[in-house]
Amino acid sequence: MTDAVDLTCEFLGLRLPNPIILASGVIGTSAALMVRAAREGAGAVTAKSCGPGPRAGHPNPVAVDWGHGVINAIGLSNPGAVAEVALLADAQARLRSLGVPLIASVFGGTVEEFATVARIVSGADPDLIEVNVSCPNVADEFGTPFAASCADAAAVTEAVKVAAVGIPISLKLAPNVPSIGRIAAAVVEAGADAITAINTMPGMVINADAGRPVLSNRVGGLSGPALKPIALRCVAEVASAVEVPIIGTGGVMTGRDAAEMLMAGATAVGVGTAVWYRGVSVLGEIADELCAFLRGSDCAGLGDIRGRIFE
Amino acid sequence: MTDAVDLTCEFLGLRLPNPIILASGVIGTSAALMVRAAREGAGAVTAKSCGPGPRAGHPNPVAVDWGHGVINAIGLSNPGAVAEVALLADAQARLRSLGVPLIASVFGGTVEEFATVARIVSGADPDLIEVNVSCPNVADEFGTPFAASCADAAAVTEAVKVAAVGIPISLKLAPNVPSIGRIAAAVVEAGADAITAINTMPGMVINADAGRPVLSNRVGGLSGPALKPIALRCVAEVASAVEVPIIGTGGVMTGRDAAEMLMAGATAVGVGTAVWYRGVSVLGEIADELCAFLRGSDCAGLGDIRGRIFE
Amino acid sequence: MHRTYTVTEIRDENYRTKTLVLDRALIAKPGQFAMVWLPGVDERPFSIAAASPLTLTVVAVGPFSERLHQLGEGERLWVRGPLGQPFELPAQPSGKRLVMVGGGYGVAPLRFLAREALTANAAVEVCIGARTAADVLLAERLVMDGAVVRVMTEDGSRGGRGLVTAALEAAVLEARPASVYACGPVPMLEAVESRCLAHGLPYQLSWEARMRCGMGLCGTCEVHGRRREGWLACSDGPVSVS
Amino acid sequence: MHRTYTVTEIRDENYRTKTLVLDRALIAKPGQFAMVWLPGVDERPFSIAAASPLTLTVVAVGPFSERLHQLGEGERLWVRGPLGQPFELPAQPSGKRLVMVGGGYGVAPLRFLAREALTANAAVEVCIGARTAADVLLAERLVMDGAVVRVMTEDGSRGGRGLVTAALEAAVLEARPASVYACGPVPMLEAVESRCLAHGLPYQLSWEARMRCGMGLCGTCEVHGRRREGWLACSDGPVSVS
Ligand SMILES: Cc1cc2nc3c(=O)[nH]c(=O)nc-3n(C[C@H](O)[C@H](O)[C@H](O)COP(=O)(O)OP(=O)(O)OC[C@H]3O[C@@H](n4cnc5c(N)ncnc54)[C@H](O)[C@@H]3O)c2cc1C
Ligand SMILES: Cc1cc2nc3c(=O)[nH]c(=O)nc-3n(C[C@H](O)[C@H](O)[C@H](O)COP(=O)(O)OP(=O)(O)OC[C@H]3O[C@@H](n4cnc5c(N)ncnc54)[C@H](O)[C@@H]3O)c2cc1C
Ligand SMILES: Cc1cc2nc3c(=O)[nH]c(=O)nc-3n(C[C@H](O)[C@H](O)[C@H](O)COP(=O)(O)O)c2cc1C
Ligand SMILES: Cc1cc2nc3c(=O)[nH]c(=O)nc-3n(C[C@H](O)[C@H](O)[C@H](O)COP(=O)(O)O)c2cc1C
Ligand code: FES
Ligand code: FES
Repeated sequence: MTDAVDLTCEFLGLRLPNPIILASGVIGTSAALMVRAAREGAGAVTAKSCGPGPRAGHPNPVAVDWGHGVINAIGLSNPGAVAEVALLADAQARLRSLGVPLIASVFGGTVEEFATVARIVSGADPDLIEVNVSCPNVADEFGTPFAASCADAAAVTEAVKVAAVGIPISLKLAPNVPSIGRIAAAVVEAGADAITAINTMPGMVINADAGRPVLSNRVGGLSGPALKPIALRCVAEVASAVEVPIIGTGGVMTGRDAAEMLMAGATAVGVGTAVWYRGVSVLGEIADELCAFLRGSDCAGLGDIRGRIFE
Repeated sequence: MTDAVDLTCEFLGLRLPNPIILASGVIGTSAALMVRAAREGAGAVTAKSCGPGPRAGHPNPVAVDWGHGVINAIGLSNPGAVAEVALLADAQARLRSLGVPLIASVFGGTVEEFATVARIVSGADPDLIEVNVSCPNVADEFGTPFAASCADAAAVTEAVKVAAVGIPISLKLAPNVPSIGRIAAAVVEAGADAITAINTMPGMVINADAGRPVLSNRVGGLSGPALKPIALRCVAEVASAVEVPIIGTGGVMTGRDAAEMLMAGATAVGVGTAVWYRGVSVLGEIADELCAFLRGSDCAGLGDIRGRIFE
Repeated sequence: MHRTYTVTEIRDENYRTKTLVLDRALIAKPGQFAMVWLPGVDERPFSIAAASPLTLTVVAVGPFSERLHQLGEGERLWVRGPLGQPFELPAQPSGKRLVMVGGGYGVAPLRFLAREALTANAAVEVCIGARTAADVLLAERLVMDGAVVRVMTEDGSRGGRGLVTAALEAAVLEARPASVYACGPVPMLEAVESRCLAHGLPYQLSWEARMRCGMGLCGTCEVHGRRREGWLACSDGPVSVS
Repeated sequence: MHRTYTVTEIRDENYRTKTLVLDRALIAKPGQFAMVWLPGVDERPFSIAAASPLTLTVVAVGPFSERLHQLGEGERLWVRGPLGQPFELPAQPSGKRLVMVGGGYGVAPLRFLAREALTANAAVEVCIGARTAADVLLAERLVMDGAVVRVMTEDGSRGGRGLVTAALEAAVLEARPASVYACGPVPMLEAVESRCLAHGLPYQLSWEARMRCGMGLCGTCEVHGRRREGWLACSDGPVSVS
């Protein structure tokens, strides 16, 4: 048995107290909530994705638990980049004193919009900018997500990389592609410093008695337990394709799940839907459980299990 | 309340006693098992996919229940088309007397192989040939599945359509594409008579204690409950894109699930993994439950709910 | 996941409030809520007014609540829940004096709580606030349940004249309660909170907020305020325990 | 899903058979089996020889079973199960005479069944077949459990000389059993079946087959035969009840 387990996580020169990162879109809507996530034990927090202008999102129902996970079509509700940057600056000031990095998240309908939003949110000096090229909930409006094509995803990457002036960027990829490894290779070639894998998987939940889809948007993104094996496979594929660090995200509910994500090649682990199943305190609890798992496996730190499935 | 509910299902001129079809790869490995599936209540049965030559498949483990569904990488074990055609002919002779149509399933590593296999199995006079362009379990060997690209899927369709000389064909599509509707449109344009949606979703299950993927093939296909919302979304997308009948497949465990699949636009409903959860008798049980659901909803037949979400 | 319920009974509570009794139970505690979905219309949070059978008390204030009022017996609605944190009774309620303060539909969940408290032999006093006599909700039913009821109306048309906090003040001065429970509009809750703080009384408040996911994910229902920083009404609440 | 087990005790049963006692239970019935996974090696079906703690009796016949024999105390293996349909004891086993016929590792699940039957006050007689004296499995343990044991070896080096069906025949002639149970190689099962049919006895047979999914999906374990058409050993069996 190892006595001390070190959970600190080096990520692109950042030092996270632990590898558990609050995923984008889950309670990352205000400075107070992001500070709370950090206090409850997150190693870093990601803000809700923001776009060029304010969006109200879709009408209710916007999310349900369908038995093996959650489906949501919030519809990228956000106050727009200009309001967001103030919120992020407030959050960043308070998170710095807690030693917890802040990740901004941006989306757009065109390459130029992505760049504009990234330039604006850079003003809050986030530690990383996540580029949401994969949100399935606005497909009607924006067409196929940028994450579906190597060329589109690379174009967004190049534009955001320039706009972010020195702030590292992570491209958030979608699972509904034939080869996520190929997309990852394209965006890394185009300058991505990291990859976040994965966003939700597009799905539809139908209520047979009502005879219609449950979400007002009809389709939505699947997250939670059902997503985990898809996410692990995607992370392993990305890890085989590129050398950059990966934020492995999808279906992580426990410290054991987080360990699996690290074994598949992730450097840090995103946690979203677990907040529904176990409350906001799940962020610190998963970190504690991961620590216990490492101790029980005679490991001193994350490096001892990271990428283990490739050994 | 309606007294009599009629479950008979017209499919490309075939008359299925009910819309529940045994999905490919599940107990469709022998004439005796396919006859049993029909006796236990399937409205049609699909044989295990066969390719040009015999394949042993992958070493164990080849399948596990991971809590929210099953993952498998059987590896397309099959005796090869020449042996398969004898098995199919035997099955067809016995199924005809039961009034249950037989669906053959074919795969290949090249367009020519698909055509060759289809030509050979046509000898058994199956009622439909399903073209498995989407099996994720042999990707290492055959590269990205044909179902990933409109052009590849269309090329296979054209070749098989010629080889199948008069037997209708259904293209079985994969969920891990940005737009399954586009693929469906391409194969229908190329001559597909029907679409089967969907095959399994590629995933990876890791055992944290063992520090490695559970399947010997590392990655496999996800099926069962976790797949249902993905399948419903895919079926709805295909139904919006093309006019041909759809065999909606993925995560159907109950008659209610089957009703949802029909509401999403399916003409018939494939059932595979439910055989693990509820036994082979599940085929007839789902049909009975669907009947009860229709009766409880004051419907006289499948037409009353088919495509209801589009109303 | 939504379950399908059928309306079995409709009771008029006042000129703009109806109680819908549904066909089966939802295992839930007082203070919890459910998201009610009318397919093709919308989905909104409603307090559980009784759990067995599930009962909702709906004030018609806008499009959704009016659609609920249009439902007839035998018609269906869809329910997801129970959601949120419930009120908590004292560990040994028997003989304890509990004061409840309700405004608007807030009386509905308090009645569910009052009935549980009365069953456990607590002494329950309910202060009901309303604009005018016609708006007073569930007062007779609560009396029949065995609660002491004090009514306040802004125009004095029924009970005392003024805000419901005046009734709370009177109840507290009469005898120190073991705990105060309140549900109603935010200004009422803030007033109740400041009275309880002044008297050093333990209190539980059920907060209102616009809700979307109802699952503690989307952040829509955040309650902003000095005392509740980064607090979500749907998952940390609706009931806050102080 | 596989659960991780640790070997806590290893017993030598004969020159090529070991019993592995694991660190915790698997809720299972006699006749059920588990898929045992050694990561990076393979995964194979093994009968549950005892459920609490989980115990496996392994005959070294090839690469996988030899790897299991190489495991030391404290080492781990992975188990998925229980799988398959169990043996069934008579509704009122007390006082009933049950005859069991085992060949090879087949004695292991029969011992689990015998112990349950003996606990329920049945009279248990176990016929054990083997090639030679050294191959006889679990005979002493079954005697200690309270069963009557008849041994047959092909070379006569222990017990009677000949096939185990001769012992079954003798046991049946002595007194008509309430039921016959058998586990072993397919030719043995077929011989037992024809004896039971001849005597008009109810019987339950546990069948062997190559297994892959173990879940009734892949079709690999189909048992072909006149009496069992389209029958899967992993999910319809391994036990067939006639
Ligand atoms: C935890 C909780 C419990 C509730 N319980 C009840 C109850 O038991 N009975 C009852 O009649 N009402 C209850 N409500 C209020 C109810 O959810 C709706 O506000 C009401 O039905 C208004 O919808 P509408 O379309 O009819 O009116 P609208 O025109 O939408 O709104 C009328 C008023 O309701 C407010 N409102 C609108 N949407 C919401 C929302 N999603 N959540 C909260 N307030 C909103 C608006 O600010 C406005 O003041 C509860 C709300 C919450 C948060
Ligand atoms: C329901 C069931 C219960 C079993 N219980 C036990 C048990 O309690 N103890 C025990 O020692 N063995 C048991 N077996 C047999 C065991 O699964 C393996 O056959 C054995 O371990 C051989 O593997 P190997 O690599 O050591 O030898 P191999 O070289 O692979 O094979 C040796 C022999 O085993 C047979 N065999 C190979 N693979 C399988 C397979 N997947 N399933 C069945 N037979 C196979 C071969 O036909 C050959 O005759 C059981 C089998 C089944 C089907
Ligand atoms: C309610 C909800 C809202 C989300 N919003 C966003 C978003 O705005 N931007 C984004 O990149 N991902 C968003 N996601 C996706 C998550 O960040 C995450 O990638 C996904 O949910 C899988 O992880 P999980 O299973 O841990 O939730 C959202 C997820 C949920 C459940
Ligand atoms: C064990 C197993 C083997 C399968 N083999 C095949 C196959 O050979 N060909 C094929 O087209 N689909 C195959 N499939 C996919 C199923 O036909 C079906 O599309 C998928 O499992 C989703 O349906 P389900 O959730 O009802 O199982 C297989 C599925 C399983 C579980
Ligand atoms: S309504 Fe979404 S967090 Fe409360
Ligand atoms: S081993 Fe797969 S069906 Fe029995």
